[in-house]
Amino acid sequence: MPVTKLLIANRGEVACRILRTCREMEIPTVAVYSDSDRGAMHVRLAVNSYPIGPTPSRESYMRVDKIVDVAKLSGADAVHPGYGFFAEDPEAARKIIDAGLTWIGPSVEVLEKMGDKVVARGIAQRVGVPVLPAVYEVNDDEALVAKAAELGFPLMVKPVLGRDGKGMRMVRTAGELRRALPRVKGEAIFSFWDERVYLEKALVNPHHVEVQIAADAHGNYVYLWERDGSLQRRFQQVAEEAPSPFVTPELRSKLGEAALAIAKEINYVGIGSVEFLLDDDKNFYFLEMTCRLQGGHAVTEWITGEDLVRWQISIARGEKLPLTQEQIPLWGHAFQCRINAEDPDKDFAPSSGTLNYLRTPAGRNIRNDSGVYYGWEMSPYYAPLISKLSAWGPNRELALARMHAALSEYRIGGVRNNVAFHKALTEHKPVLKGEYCTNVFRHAWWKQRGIGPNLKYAVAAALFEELEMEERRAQQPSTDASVEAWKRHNKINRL
Amino acid sequence: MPVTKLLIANRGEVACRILRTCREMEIPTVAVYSDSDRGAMHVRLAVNSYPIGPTPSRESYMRVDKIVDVAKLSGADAVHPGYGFFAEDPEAARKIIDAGLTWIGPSVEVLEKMGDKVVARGIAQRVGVPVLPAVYEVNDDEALVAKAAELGFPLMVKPVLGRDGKGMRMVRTAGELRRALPRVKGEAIFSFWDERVYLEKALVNPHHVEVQIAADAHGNYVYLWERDGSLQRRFQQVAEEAPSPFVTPELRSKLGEAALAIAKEINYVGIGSVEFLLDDDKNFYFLEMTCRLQGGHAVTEWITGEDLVRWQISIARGEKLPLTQEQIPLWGHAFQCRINAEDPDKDFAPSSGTLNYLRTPAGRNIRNDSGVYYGWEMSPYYAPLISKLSAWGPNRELALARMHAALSEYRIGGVRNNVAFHKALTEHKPVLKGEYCTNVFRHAWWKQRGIGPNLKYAVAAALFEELEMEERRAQQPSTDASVEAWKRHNKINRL
Amino acid sequence: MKRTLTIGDETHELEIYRRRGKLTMVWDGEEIPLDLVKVEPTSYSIIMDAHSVGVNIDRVRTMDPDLHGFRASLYDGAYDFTLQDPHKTLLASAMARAKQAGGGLMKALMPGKVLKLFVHEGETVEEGQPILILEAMKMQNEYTAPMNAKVVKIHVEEGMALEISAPMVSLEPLAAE
Amino acid sequence: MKRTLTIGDETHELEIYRRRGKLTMVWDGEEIPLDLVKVEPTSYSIIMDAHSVGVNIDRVRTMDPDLHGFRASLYDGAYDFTLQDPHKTLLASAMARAKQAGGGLMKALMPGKVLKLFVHEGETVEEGQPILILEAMKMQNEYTAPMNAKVVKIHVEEGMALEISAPMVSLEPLAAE
Repeated sequence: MPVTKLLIANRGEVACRILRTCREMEIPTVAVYSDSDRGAMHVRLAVNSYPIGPTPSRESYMRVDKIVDVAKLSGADAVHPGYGFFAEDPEAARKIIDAGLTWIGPSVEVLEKMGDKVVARGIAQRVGVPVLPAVYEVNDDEALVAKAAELGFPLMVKPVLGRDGKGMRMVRTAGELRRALPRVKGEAIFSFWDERVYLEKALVNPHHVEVQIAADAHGNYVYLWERDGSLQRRFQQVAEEAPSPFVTPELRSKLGEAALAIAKEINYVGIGSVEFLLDDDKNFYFLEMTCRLQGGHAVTEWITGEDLVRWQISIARGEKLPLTQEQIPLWGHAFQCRINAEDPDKDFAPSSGTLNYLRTPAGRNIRNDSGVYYGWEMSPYYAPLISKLSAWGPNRELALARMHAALSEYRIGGVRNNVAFHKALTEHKPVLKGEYCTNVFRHAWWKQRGIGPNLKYAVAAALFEELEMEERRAQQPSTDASVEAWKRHNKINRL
Repeated sequence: MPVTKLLIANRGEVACRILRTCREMEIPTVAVYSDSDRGAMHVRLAVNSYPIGPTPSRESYMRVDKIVDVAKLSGADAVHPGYGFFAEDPEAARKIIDAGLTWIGPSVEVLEKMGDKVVARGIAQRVGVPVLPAVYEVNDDEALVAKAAELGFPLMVKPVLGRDGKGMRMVRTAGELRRALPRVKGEAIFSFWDERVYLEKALVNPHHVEVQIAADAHGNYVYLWERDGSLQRRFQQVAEEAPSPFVTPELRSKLGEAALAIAKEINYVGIGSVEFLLDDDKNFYFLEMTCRLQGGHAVTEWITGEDLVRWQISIARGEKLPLTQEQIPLWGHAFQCRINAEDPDKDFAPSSGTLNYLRTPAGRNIRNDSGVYYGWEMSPYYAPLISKLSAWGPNRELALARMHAALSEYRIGGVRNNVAFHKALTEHKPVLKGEYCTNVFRHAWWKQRGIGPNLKYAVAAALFEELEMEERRAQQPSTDASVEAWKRHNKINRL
Repeated sequence: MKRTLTIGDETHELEIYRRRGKLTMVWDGEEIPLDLVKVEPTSYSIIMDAHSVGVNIDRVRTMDPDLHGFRASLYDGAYDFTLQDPHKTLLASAMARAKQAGGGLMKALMPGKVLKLFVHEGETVEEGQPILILEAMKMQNEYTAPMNAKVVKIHVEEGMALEISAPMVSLEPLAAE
Repeated sequence: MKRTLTIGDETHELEIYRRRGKLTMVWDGEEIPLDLVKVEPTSYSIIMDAHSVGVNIDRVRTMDPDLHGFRASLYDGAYDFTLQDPHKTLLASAMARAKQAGGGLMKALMPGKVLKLFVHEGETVEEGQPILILEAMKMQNEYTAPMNAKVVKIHVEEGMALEISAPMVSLEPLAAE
């Protein structure tokens, strides 16, 4: 399938990241933008840019029909969905393909199968990959509560057509389950137009590990090692690393082979991630498959030296994988932090506003994938991602030290952000030791206790701003005639 | 020797680069600054900062006595000279060491020996490494002209105590030599307080290749492959890459072994580069040794994954080298461009002024080492370096494509710069093919011919600025009283 | 210039002044030489006690316009605090006291010069209506009526210099309707 | 608004206007819709003909204050050019012609209103000395004496509206000493 001009049906950091590969491959790019994204970085970096509607993504970035129109208008012959939006929606993929465009992603059939988490479990079981005990035959609340007792608590309630952690909840008692069911179903309908849920046995201290796989149209399959995605909050990853400090070389091959068995069973073509939960004894269980480029792919790119978007494009073109399994490098260690405009001290509430200062880290083996710039207005309509900061080192210790140093350089003005939170993360003992699981954020250990040691410096700068303001004020003449002017400029004391 | 607090006796990009390693190693840093560098990036990034005098570097950065004073004052127990300034000056090293400080660099004896290029040639010859025929016994002009005839033209006239390409000239006839001698001697006295020169046979289409070596105090020696430094103009490198596209694996080991033989002969401890000239038949000749961190070290760091400043510090501490020769990786390919404030269309004349815009490239495997920031004033007193931009790829083709894409993203306002020149370089056939030698810039093939295809875009933005200015002007009242104000603001047509 | 710093439960009395181009910060009475330059639009490089620290300042809106809110970002995290002109604090609390006491005599709360008089004797004024402007400490201090009242007597005229506590205007409170 | 573009040996006649918030650029007579936003202090995002191009503008000083110098940086390199108000070009060349002809009658070079008259009849003026200001096209156009001369006759008064070529001031050149 041709990819001679690529439409990127996304925005922000991932759109910029895809754009950069296209620049290297000399493929012209087409960006799309909603009303509030006219000045966005992805629009500025693209060769062509087209408006696709109002700010809410359901009226712009999610509108496959508009994307197809822009593709026709611009002469693009391929569409990359990025991640999020309609990246894993089989209907969207079908519409793109039916319009005669190359879809950069797995087939409609694969998206349909893996989109249904119950079907996906069945596929894993069919090829002998373990799954956690589950209940999915019934959807009636009371029947589910009754079955839950057989399964045993704690357990997870999940939408059957769920993805990206949306709607998932953990419950510890029948009462919690009863209260959770209507909520999960409600969210499932809102997000996925389907109210079916299922129950799955929850592990106590699980490790979340995902294996990156790639497959071409010629029956070649490889895995590009795993990422550890256990550093998550509410089933959303806040940081990731590769390789996983919990995975031994033997386990690595087992996980890789299990991932490929599933991919082969469904004739997967493209890149994707097979996700597993691991218990403390290193038993692993298939969780689901993410059928797109992942938000954590940078760490895989660091340790392999490969460009996964280039792989996606070359697979879509019908080319063979560039490397065999034996040729895939495992080079050092990489860590990634998701830098968000949010307040870690207030339950990570998103923060919007203008980025009135931005100093991004630089230097050796630092990568900052971003879709923002100095002066950009963070919109409350989209994910509050400022950048994905990743660091590589020849070993885990050096990768972490480099990330820690990079975070010290990162300075963001105008919005609350989680840079200090990530810095605390890279100082957190379990993280330094590589001994953490998905419950790492259960207690808010990162909250600043007391006032930092540099208070005098912090205050000196503010005090200086006050002085400058007073000095400017003092330079103005204080005649009778100026009273009105003072009033106008609010430089008057009202007593 | 202890390195518990490190004074960085340098400025700009290299000071920031050293600082970043110290941050990772949790070594507190001491920066020094001249009068015009109070707000410089290295001052902002350091833990402690001290003024050391007026802007001209001979009155500040070159003043070893002031550096020693600051070390005492700040409690620093080690000094890193960076490159340039007094990095290779044995007298400076002696003063630092005599003050009881750890000198991050090779010994005074090594600096003395290798600083005298004639002595260095002798050392190479002693261990069987070929050198080019030369004349160094005499310093009288006419005697040199007479000897030159025996040697044959073209040949190089070089200061005996020269370094960094300073003063060197190529001559093709006896007349050129006669005219060159007083100039080279003059520059030699000015820069190195020594008027001795020597003549060395010049190769016709030479390749400049330097081998990175490292040695600890325990007698361990390794080489970290070579860099190709042939992309040079007036003996100054403008770009470099590693490994060299001209060097075969067999030649690589030969060069490495030759470099180590020289290092062992002088009991070298530290990191350094042994420089060779290669002719078209891949015969190599020892040129000189650079006894410090090199400006091109980033490409070596990319292909080995190692941090050479960390190596320097650990060697100075008396630790053993972290890797044996067999463990040194050779991973992919890296390319570096030196981004300067200069005008490539006007013989690379330096440009000074305020950096009123700065967008640096980002993304996968891009490294931008810089000491400037948006709003920084480029001083005519220092090297006009804006940044060293390097890119890595799993192979040479991808590294170059990545560099090319990165250069397209790089945008600098306020000063003339060589970004477009470097972009042309990464499109230049001999560079793409890896078939170039040091004469690559003999013809100015990079000069823009005619007007680019995006003239309308370029002009539209300027036209819009004019429109906005007119609109602001139109809003002002045009009463008689305002005439004077208009005059003041130069908004009057003088006919 | 003086400011009261409030951060968390702490307050500190600060002062900053510039003499012959050199800045000094006074922190609860302790003088600290301050080497500070603005390096980027909201970013400062500070060298204090030889320590070099970069500080990025965000202004944070507060409910009280006299309370200046700041968020300073440093390498070790962010600091949220407010700075307030202690004179204003003083004046505001004095005014609040005067108002609560319901007294009819407006006095100068600090030494200054009467810049503008807005009322004349016999006039009735509403609560919050401007009475006069007293220039003091390089600030224009607008005195407003603390209640609905009648202006009984004016003790000053424009341009007059006043000592602290000098009587300015006598008011007779009007009964609420 | 019109401008004359000069780049290398090329010149183009340009115009830009804003109607109902939409920008149009006219390039040698061809109308081109222009979608342009300022994204950073000196940086613009332009979408023209669906092509998205980022342009960074540096102003470059020129000898002639009416000649606005620019350096525009794009992904494909930098463009150096000047923009000039064609009216000014016209006026300047007309003035130059008038000066060369040595004619003693100053005429209005475009329709406008006399804003200010600096001389009176019988006065002697030096070359370059301001004679009057004529407001035209939203600009204050200052007419200066093209040579050392005596003001023989003034044909206008302040506030008077003039047609193009209306006589303004008659000068009698003084012989060079």
